[in-house]
Amino acid sequence: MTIDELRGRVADFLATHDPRSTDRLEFLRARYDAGLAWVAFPEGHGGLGVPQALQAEVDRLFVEAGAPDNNPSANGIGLGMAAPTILAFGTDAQKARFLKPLWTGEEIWCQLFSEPGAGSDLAGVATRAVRDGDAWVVNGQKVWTSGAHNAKYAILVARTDPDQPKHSGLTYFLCDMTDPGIEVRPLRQITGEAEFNEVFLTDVRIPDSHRLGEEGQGWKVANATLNNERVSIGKTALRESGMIGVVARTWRAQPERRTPELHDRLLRLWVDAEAARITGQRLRQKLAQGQPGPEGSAMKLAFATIAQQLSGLELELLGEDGLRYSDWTMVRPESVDFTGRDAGYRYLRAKGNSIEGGTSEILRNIIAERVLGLPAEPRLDKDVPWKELQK
Amino acid sequence: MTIDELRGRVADFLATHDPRSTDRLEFLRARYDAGLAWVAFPEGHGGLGVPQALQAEVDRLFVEAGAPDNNPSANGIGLGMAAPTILAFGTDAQKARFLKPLWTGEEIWCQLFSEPGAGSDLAGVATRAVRDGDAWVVNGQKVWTSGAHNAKYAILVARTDPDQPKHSGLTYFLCDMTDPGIEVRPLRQITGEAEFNEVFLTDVRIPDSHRLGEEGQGWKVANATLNNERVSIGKTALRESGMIGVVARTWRAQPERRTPELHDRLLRLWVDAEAARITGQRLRQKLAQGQPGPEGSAMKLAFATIAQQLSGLELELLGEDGLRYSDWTMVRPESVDFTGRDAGYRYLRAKGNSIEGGTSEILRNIIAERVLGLPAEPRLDKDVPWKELQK
Amino acid sequence: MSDLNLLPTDVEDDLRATVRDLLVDHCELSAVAAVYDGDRSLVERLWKALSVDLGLAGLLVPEEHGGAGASTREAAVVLDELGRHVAPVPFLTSAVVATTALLDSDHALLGRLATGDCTVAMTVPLSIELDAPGRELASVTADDGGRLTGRVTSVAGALEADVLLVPTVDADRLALYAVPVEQAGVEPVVSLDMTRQLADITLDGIAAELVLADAEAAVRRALEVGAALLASEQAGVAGRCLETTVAYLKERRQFGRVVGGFQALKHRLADLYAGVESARSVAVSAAAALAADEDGSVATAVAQAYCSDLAVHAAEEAVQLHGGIGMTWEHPAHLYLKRAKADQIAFGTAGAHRARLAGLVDLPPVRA
Amino acid sequence: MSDLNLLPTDVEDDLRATVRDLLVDHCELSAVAAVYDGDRSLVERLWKALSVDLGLAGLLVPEEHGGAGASTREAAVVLDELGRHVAPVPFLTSAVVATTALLDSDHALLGRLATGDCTVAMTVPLSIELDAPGRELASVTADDGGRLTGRVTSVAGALEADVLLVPTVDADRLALYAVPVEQAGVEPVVSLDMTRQLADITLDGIAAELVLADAEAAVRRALEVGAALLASEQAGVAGRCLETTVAYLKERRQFGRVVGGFQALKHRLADLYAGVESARSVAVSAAAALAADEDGSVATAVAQAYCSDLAVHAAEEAVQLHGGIGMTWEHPAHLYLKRAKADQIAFGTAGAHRARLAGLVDLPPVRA
Repeated sequence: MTIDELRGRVADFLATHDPRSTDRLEFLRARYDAGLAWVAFPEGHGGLGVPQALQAEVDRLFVEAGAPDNNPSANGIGLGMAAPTILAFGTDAQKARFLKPLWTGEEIWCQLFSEPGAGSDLAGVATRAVRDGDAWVVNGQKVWTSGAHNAKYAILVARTDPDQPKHSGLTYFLCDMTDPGIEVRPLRQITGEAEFNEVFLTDVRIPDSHRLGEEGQGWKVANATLNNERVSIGKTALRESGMIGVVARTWRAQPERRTPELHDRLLRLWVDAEAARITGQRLRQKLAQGQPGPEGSAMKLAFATIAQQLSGLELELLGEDGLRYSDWTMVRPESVDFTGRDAGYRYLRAKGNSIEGGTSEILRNIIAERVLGLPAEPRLDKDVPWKELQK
Repeated sequence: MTIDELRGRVADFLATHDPRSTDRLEFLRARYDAGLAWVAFPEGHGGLGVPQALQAEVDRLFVEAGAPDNNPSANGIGLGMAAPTILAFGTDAQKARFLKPLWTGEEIWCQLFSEPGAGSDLAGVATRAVRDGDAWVVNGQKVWTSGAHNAKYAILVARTDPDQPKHSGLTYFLCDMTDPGIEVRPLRQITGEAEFNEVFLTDVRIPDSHRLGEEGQGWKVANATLNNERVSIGKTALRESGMIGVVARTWRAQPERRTPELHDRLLRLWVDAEAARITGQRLRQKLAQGQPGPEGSAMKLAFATIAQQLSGLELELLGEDGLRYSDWTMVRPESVDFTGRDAGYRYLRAKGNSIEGGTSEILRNIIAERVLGLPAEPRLDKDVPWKELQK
Repeated sequence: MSDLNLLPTDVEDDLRATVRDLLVDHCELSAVAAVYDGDRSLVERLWKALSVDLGLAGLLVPEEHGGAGASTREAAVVLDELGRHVAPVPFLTSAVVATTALLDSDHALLGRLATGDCTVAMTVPLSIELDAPGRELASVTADDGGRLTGRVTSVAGALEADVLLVPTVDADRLALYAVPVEQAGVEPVVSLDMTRQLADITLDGIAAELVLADAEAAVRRALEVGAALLASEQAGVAGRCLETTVAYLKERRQFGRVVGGFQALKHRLADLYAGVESARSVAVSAAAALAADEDGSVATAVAQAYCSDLAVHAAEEAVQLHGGIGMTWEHPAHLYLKRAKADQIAFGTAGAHRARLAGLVDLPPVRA
Repeated sequence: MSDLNLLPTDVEDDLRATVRDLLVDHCELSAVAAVYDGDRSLVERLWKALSVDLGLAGLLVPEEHGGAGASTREAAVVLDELGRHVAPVPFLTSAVVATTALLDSDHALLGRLATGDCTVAMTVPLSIELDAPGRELASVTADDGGRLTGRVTSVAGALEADVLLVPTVDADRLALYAVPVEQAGVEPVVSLDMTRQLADITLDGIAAELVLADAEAAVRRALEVGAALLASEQAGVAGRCLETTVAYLKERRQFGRVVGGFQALKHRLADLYAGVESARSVAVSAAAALAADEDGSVATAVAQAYCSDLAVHAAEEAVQLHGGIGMTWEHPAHLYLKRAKADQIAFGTAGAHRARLAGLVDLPPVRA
């Protein structure tokens, strides 16, 4: 399909679904059915099987027409991680059941992967799923679950066979978050807020039809999910977007707090941020020509380092004002803005940038091993039954 | 012995050996025989078995009297490494034969430890020593030998049993550097100079009486030697001694080259150098109360980092002058001054500070494992016969 | 410069053990965290135990005023331990800064400070730089009748104080007045570091007692001593961060191995160890230099320039190397991070101390 | 700002392959090292192969003057490869800086440059900063008869040049004269980087030809293009240092393991990889920005500020991670270290470029 044909499809759709007079949800469902939701997905599942590169133009045309969007920021895990994994590993029935309400935002998703004992080492999950007839009974504790209190469904990794080595005994499920065995507790962070949750699963029942991929294939499926997380390198960024923009504005606004050493540190970070921006641009141009690789890890690494250094510098620049904080009250924010609230919040929140979505240490391993081809770490846990490993 | 008694001994000695009229060598030999050479050594071997802390006072009295010294800088390896090892592991005959001419400087020593394939991993030495009657026949190649062309003797580690695991098959020897099988070739460094040598050993014969310690005990003996190297944390340093002094003087002399960023970098390094100086002082006060530990590794680490950063900064500060070098001609310097020659030389020479005498990487391992008690690196080479290891 | 003794004396070792025992028993980190949610019950209880029961309030007060007549060396030991426990007590502000400011005054307050009967705070912003001009040191004015008017923001120790020691400016002389805290407007500030919570002070024509008419030297000396000893607190914060991180990484397993065995982390911890040892050394050196009255300004500048950033680095490494758990409220790492970051700004940033050092050691900046 | 294409075109890929093939064959690192001992036989041979045989001398010369009419993008590709091989040729000085300075002049020299018939060096110190005042750009004076008198130190490319392009200052106008090199005093300098050996130039009342009467813009443009493209050389140096270090550490065994498997080194190499990728990106971006005439000054400042230090860091890491062998003369690591360090100073240090950037992007320094 050429881009002009695609434009024609959008025009046809808009001609029959006037955004101004059509109900929002009805409009979104119809857009999905027309294959104009995520155009790279196959026909019948919200797409037309055309190259991903064409998505931007379709989105642009809908925005131009004043169409409602599916509020993607409210369902980041669903759209960015659950959907591509369901598409890749799901049965036809699963795709038919889950993808449409996911895309329209009717069903919000969250992720039940990390556990207190399985952070960087995701394959170490201890949450157990035991088969019981046509269903699985799940018990365990998950952590770092954002949006769990709003989610209808979760992608879940659980251990189904403790006699297997750790990577082989895992299975991937689609878990109903309204199950009575699910308890969601807010997990307060160093900012004072509870952006994430702990999730306790007690005899949660999941029908076997909600298993994604084969039994024991959970590690492979989970990796597909995580790759989607890590290669996400964002959209074209403008110069001085993100943390550098915030701190540069503080600099411009506070001439009396400037010192020569802060000036040079700020300039260094400005250069680093600009270099990261340009490097991201170059990587995106490369990706447009081929497959995403592990190179994106370097971008995330740089992003975290720069954000942390900048937000630390900002407090020094502010001096006395940097000693003050907005509010320690424990709240559950609906959305997270790394550069929002006040400078103290930015400083504390940025500490998470090098932990969430792959710690900087794990990213360095990935670069060293997958990009540079250096030897993997010596491991002693790969061939031993999981139950025999020292925890 | 009290310090006053010791002072009396010195006075008595000086009364009978007038430094102005006594031949230099005769004076030094007599001082050795009087136990006033290295006073902590036992009687009969140049000392009186008194605490090391008293050495400084004895040296001061001799300097005050205008006595000749044993030119210690010309025999650093002998005095700092060979002598304590011979004292600890030598037979009476070895101590009697070697310590006196070593201390007087009549016999200069060098060190034949490192090899091209055994740098940080000293236990990997491949130089072979094969027993032949009452002697050993040695073949192999050593490297990073300073002073080999001036040395009469060397401390040498060689492999005597390749069927043993790598640490168990080594033996330690005292090697005559005038043996016809020894070839010394200058090893040119990035400065242009050849401060070190490569030493090729071809059928070098060493009498078994020059073996130090038991056969197969070479690793233990060598470690005693290396600990003497690594805990050496120098004498009380004055503020702005070493590289920081040089660069601070350059700063004061070149007002027109100053920039705000260089200023702050210089101040950071001034603080680091001062912190290292004070830390060294504190460590020396601690050592005066007890045994040297691995903590000195942190001092060497800091010294290297600071010298490298300072010398790099100096070239930037000099700008155009930093683009010029004194002389690339290959020479064999008699002594080395890290802060000598020109700024370009200082920059290049300082690169060696984090390699020689234990790389900074090895020092970090030592701190992590021996000071902080973190687990050692996984090793696969400890229990396998040396000859079966992949080289 | 002679070689100052940088090792603890027996007296200092005993003092450390005593303070540590008390803190281990009475300064649980969960209670410290509670101050962020407004429960400051620990503060008064702990400060009473330290100041009165142990008598630390009078550590620096001369014996003739009933104090212990100790030196900055002993106070540094206390601050090191307080830092290790992020203890939310006004030792630095009252027993060090305010006490030092009063030393030349012979004022009765010294006796009350010594017994722990009275806690004092000098009203300067915590972020004040040592070479701040007089008008920044003193933003309050006194009229002829000794009535004070003005506002000082971000004052540490004021919430715990009974008496405020107020620097005032008048023509170009700096004076020091004492005001009972009840008479001042004291407005608590939501602070980055709630374990040293700040307050904004408003003085609205309040009658005050003149303590020192020509106080600039005393005030500057108090700030310098405060800055020098803050370095020991920072060294304590850093040391504790290193210890708890090493301990955690010896337990935590991932990928079938103890995480502390991964070499990249080992090397970072080795570097951090080296930094912490240096921090301790320069902190002790500053305290010793002030005690011996030898080159104290350089030692203070070095200690602050080094320890301010090192403590932040140590706390940041602690958060990072604890992984996700270090980002949670329930783990105490954040208490150290916030203290370290606020301490970095207290009495001026490391950059400010370096700039001051430049003048002290003849490393002049770019010629104008 | 539109999104510049940061990926190589097919033409650029072909150019890179051609240059690389030639360098692999004709620029052995042992021959490069020989220039330090005075054997410069490689220089002329290699430059002839590149400039005449491959026609690179005329890469930036417009087609109407017989050149290739290529842009800074293609020149950046060449410099990246030259950096990878620390090639001791005057491409940057003649084919980039001198050529760019002449672009507006329509002078016959352009034609001679295009054929490789003539190599030109502009007489400024290699360390010249882009915003240096006119009197530093031009220390030579011209009399009314066009006779030049003065001295310029530390000039790169002069030893290889046939013609010197001399900026002169006269009242407050900057002019550009051409002088055959034989008529100038050219004194070789023992240089930190002998692969770009400097010379001191003395002009002693030499008759010269006026090339551009009002040359300040041309000279500044030439320096900016030189600085921007130097970033590609630096990225090449850094990239090669990373590659050879990774390759060495995959082979080298110590403690029974491949050294490149030790995690502390893996993490350093990962960080270095990220740095090298960024260096490449900003270097390409600067070349592309100049080619498109879009915001070239900011892109140049960013590229120099980033690549100058990164290349030094990469070369220093290469020396360190090669262990002892990297400290030896026989290993080529030192050639890269010396080039990287000299490049850091060339056209101003990273700090100078940051200071320049501050003015370009509205991040003003401390108010006077």
